Amino acid sequence: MTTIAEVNSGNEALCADQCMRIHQLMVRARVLDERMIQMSKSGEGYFWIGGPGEEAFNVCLGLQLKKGCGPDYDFLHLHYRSLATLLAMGMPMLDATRQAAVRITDPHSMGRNFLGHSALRKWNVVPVSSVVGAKFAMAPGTALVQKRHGGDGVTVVVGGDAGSSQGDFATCMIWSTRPGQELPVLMIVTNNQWGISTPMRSQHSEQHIVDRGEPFGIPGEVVDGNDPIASWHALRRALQWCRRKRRPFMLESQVSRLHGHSSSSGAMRVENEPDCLALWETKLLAAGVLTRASIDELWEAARGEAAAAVQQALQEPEPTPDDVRRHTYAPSPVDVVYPDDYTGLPH
Amino acid sequence: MTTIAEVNSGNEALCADQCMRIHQLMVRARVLDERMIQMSKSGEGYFWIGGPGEEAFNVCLGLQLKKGCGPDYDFLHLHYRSLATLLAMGMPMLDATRQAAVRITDPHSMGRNFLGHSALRKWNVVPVSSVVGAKFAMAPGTALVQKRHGGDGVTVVVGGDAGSSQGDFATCMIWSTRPGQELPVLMIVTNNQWGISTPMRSQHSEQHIVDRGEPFGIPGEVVDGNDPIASWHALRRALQWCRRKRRPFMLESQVSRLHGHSSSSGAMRVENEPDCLALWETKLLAAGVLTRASIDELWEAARGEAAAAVQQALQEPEPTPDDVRRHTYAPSPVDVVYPDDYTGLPH
Amino acid sequence: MATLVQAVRMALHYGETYLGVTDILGEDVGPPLGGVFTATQGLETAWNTPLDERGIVGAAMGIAYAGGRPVAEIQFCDYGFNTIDLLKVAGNQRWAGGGNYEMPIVLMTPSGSGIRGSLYHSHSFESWASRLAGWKVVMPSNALDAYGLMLSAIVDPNPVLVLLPKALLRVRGEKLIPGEPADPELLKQLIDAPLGDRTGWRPRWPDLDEYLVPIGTADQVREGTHATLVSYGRTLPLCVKAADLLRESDGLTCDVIDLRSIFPYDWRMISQSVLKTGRVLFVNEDSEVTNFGEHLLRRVVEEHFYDLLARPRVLQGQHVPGIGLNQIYEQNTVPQLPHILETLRAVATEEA
Amino acid sequence: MATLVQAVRMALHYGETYLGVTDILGEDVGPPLGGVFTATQGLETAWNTPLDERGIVGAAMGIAYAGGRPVAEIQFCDYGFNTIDLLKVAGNQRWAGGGNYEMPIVLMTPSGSGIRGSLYHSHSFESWASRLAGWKVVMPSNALDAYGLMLSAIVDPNPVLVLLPKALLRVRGEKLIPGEPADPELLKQLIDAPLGDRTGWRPRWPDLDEYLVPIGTADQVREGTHATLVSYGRTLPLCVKAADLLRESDGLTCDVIDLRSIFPYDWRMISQSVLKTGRVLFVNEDSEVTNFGEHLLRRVVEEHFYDLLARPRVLQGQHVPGIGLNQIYEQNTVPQLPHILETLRAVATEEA
Ligand SMILES: Cc1ncc(C[n+]2csc(CCOP(=O)(O)OP(=O)(O)O)c2C)c(N)n1
Ligand SMILES: Cc1ncc(C[n+]2csc(CCOP(=O)(O)OP(=O)(O)O)c2C)c(N)n1
Ligand SMILES: [Mg+2]
Ligand SMILES: [Mg+2]
Repeated sequence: MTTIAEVNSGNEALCADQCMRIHQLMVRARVLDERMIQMSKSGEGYFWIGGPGEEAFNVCLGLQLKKGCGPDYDFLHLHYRSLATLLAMGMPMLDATRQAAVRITDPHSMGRNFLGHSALRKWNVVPVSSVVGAKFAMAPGTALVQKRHGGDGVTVVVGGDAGSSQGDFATCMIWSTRPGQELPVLMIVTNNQWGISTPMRSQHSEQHIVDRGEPFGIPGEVVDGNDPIASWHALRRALQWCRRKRRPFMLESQVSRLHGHSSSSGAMRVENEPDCLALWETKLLAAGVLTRASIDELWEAARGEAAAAVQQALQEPEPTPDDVRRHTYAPSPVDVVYPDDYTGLPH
Repeated sequence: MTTIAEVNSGNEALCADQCMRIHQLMVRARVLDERMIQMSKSGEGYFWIGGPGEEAFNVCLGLQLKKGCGPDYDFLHLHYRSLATLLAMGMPMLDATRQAAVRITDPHSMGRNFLGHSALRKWNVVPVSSVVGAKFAMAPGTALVQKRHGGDGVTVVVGGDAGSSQGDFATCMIWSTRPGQELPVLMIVTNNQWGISTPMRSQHSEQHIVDRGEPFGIPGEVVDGNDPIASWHALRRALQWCRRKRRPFMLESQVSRLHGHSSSSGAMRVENEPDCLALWETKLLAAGVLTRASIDELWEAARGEAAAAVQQALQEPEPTPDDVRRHTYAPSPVDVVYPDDYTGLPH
Repeated sequence: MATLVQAVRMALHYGETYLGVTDILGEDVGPPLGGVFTATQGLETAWNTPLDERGIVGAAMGIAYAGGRPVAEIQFCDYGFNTIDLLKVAGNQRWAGGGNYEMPIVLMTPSGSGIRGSLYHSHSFESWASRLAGWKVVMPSNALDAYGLMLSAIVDPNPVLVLLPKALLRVRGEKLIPGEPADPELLKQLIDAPLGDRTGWRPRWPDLDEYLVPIGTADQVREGTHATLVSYGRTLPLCVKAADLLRESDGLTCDVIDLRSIFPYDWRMISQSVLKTGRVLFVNEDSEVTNFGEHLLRRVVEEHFYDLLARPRVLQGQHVPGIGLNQIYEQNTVPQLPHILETLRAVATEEA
Repeated sequence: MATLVQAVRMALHYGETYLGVTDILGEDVGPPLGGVFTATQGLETAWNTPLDERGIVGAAMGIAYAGGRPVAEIQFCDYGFNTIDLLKVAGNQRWAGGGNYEMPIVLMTPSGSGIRGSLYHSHSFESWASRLAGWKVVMPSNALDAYGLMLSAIVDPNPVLVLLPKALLRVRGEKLIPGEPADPELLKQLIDAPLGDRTGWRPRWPDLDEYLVPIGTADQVREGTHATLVSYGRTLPLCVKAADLLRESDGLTCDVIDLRSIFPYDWRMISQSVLKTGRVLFVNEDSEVTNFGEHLLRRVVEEHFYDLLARPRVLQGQHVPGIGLNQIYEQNTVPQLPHILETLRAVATEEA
């Protein structure tokens, strides 16, 4: 099958190997999210939020990042729907199911935070906070260090459409374009047209959110996030701009929200939005890159992998009462009360 | 002299009577601000902040407002440099000097707040807060009531260039352009190129601040705020747009800051910025609308008026310890502890 | 019997029908959702805002300045911390402006733990809020009080913060709201939006009556002599349970006071009870450094130090950065029934 | 002898020279002004930001994530109230992220009354700040402590808030900062920017030494037996004066403790002193409902209730929406020397 060299979308193309790699990651992300939705309903987990419908775009992002620790690498201020990005970067499913199962082994939060609230120092994934907007205020800071440090590391900040209403979105644009101090920030908006139950169009008159970059000289692009080929190239251009020009870029990805907002709203599958994965499979089938059988096999394998990741996580220990205070403070040589960590009120 | 019908500036003109009226108000504002600067240095007052350099624009604003109480009239979220606007609306000098002298008779704040922090319910002047930005979050609220109420009352919100960095500035744009719910807000930026000691150009890459309205479909105009004729007409167009279309408009007025930021930075006269009043007098002299003698007379009269306003204020009573808590609460029929006002901790 | 959240909804209906409420605004409060907890379903004046808490508070203030009477919602109090400057302005504008303007806004927001909410759906807000001079702050622990406090909040011409205990929103009241049908199923049919498509749905409101819980009045929900127990919100029913258990097990009886109004608070009721019992325990789930319960303790020490028979106590949440999702975290971060019972017993039995 | 604000400036110079400070950022902190109180004049890494406190705090956090060590300034603490959500994130990110990241930021901001600052240049911030789990909070009352606390704040890998008492910024210290010239005129010539044009000016820094005031250590500035007096910031020198006056007038002596570190606080020193004197007064100027002094009182009641000889007290600012500009307001809103003296005398002399 891999004799087919390229797959096309409009004027753009992607080599078949890459297409298959993207497809496999999309399947794994979708299967994992669906399995974690189950967890939230069965009591194996308490809560689900994730990215079904964003896999095409998010996988392409994950595959093009410069992964590592420190200012030589990309800094990531992710969204709570960025699961596919992390899988594409190489995160094992287990590190998601551990968080879904609120285990002490959860590398993102020790079973403390909601699913999708990632934190991985080894890959510059700064802790995702539930506070919509906050990351847009922080992103210029990581980018500033990167700019000063040299190299081609950039800062990527990903948020939703509704979240662009927060003043911090403007803060990010202003701070990234201070004259002579422009910063390599890639501002990504995954526009699924919804903020929980509120349609984007009921609250926002901007034709495209990226239009807001124009007055600041921030170039922008709107991309069909359901199309992996378009997404791949839009991300390639955007990242290249930031890496080379050391200036901001804004990318708006039109995506679907296939299971509603979160488990709080039921996480039922919606029927009226395009499914990037189904579309991609249709395309790859038509292009002869994949067969029905090879697709089924992939899904099967992903399901097995997800099941194992859930099973493994559920066997791992939960926190104990002693864990409540852990990591409140980093050890400090200049603190006589908390030289190590927090141990309750001063005594 | 009033046989001269009009004065021109570029393609625009203003009738001589209006020009004289504007001039007189500018002189009164300038003289009063200068006198209040003296107060801050002599100990007659504690603090000065004001609008020398903004008189041309601010007077034109004050003269075109729909003055009154309630949603039929314009709501004003003013800047702390809006003295000339208030004088143009008819505020007596005494109501400024009372605040400068921190008397209990100060109608804006009972001697509590800094100069320029106005509050006049009779004219819909909502209390100016020192918190730069906050007014931009509030302005859509007054405008929403006006829109619903009908009529042609609009909301005018005035802030500085540096203050546009606050997220609330974006909030105002977003909330004023919700699809189908557009609001009659006139956003005015008095751009003096400074935030205390920080040049606008060191922090902002937007060519014009009003460009930020474009993505939201908010029309904008930049006007030479040192030119009363240009200011008059720009304000006329802007207010008319808001009154008739019931939609937002943004106006950026390029003004001078002739005495630095405030008494905290010395309030010394700067020499390198255009003085709208001097320019205007030159123009009106050249046009034959005023004579040197008539100008001198006006200044003399204004100085006398200001001196009297200071003297009167200084004779008025100061607050007493009993005033500390007054007006913490409005009387409430449903509060058993504070049916009237705050009387200390519950007892 | 209505749930607490139904009571809030009915109060808002009463408010927009009879008390001049002009706007109920917030994220997802309008159709189709009617609030993430259903508090605003079917209301005439409810509308959705952008995802912008500063805009919500600011707009409410502006609406009030122009003569409207808004009820604004912060979806979770956890997301109100970027608006504290605006809340301060709302609280100080009348004072700062020498009495020029009133500020009749109601801000309502779910507060506290108990719904497995992890860090950002478990915060308490009352200790922060109690510092906002110029504001009044109330927190009901049952449906009827929610109705009565909400109406008072609406009527009061000052900014009033209504904290809704998340954990109790779906708890049914024991007392009827004046006008509500006694059958909860019927009530549900009348005023709860159906699942699925709601485009054609309209609520059928019962014919409700005015019922005001005056601001500043607490409710004494148990009477006793061995100790005074003061709480509000989620921990209030736990305190009642603890007091009942202590009576059963040890024969010790307590005054249990539901504060309801956090500022101003019903000092007279607290004071009289402490004078009677000489022993007092304040319980809340907010974190323990600079906690509103510590303020109440200070008042007791200030006015009743020499009346106390035993060390007065405050039981609070831990001073940690958040409440973790795994229930081990939550159970060991904020007071639960066993902690309350144990501390109450200690207060009631400590040798003087 | 350096003023407090000069000490801060020297600490920042030491920090950027020897302790890895990468950025000193805030409104007007860079050239030409170097801060509205001159705290950042002549520093290598100081730069001006947009007028956006959320951006300032957010950028500092980002810089720290990427390995920098920023010192951020909020020009007046009064303007920090729209950043409390970010401060919370800064304080909870390590805990929430299971220890993935440190957050070595210093946030400095002038706090408190005493410069005729009206509503928005007179706020106190420590009661709010003490509620921010994950943060450390310090407040010097003299130049040497300002230097030593600032260095510790820089070295500490956690977020540290340095509150600078506005009223004391221009007060000269009584002890030399290690390395500073003894002659204040000389120091001024070396490190204060000239009035007028500063384009050619460069500071000539004295050769300073490291001096750390460990976080969590208070300073006992007076010793006595009749009462314990605990304060910090603007009211600390007033407390010293009150204690001295009381000794002169009544022959009563007090322990006066300069807390310096608000969280964590030096509980051992407070506790030992209270054990010795049995009488305690906490003084601060923050407003009186849910005040950090009430927390300290609660700790005393919790651990020393039966050791107390007299009712413990907290003297605080009034619960009003602001401090008015006319000095009648200010004098009657926050504690002044006569109030402190009177209350101290009452504590020290109350019959047990
Ligand atoms: C500051 C803040 N306010 C409210 C919320 C509650 N909330 C969580 S997600 C969400 C909607 C976000 O919509 P959008 O930004 O479009 O992202 P999406 O979920 O659609 O990906 C809201 C209101 C929050 N997390 N943070
Ligand atoms: C939120 C906030 N931060 C800081 C300040 C302190 N401050 C007062 S005025 C000012 C500069 C304002 O500049 P600009 O908005 O351009 O108005 P201008 O004074 O130039 O008219 C600053 C930083 C403030 N008042 N509010
Ligand atoms: Mg969305
Ligand atoms: Mg300016």
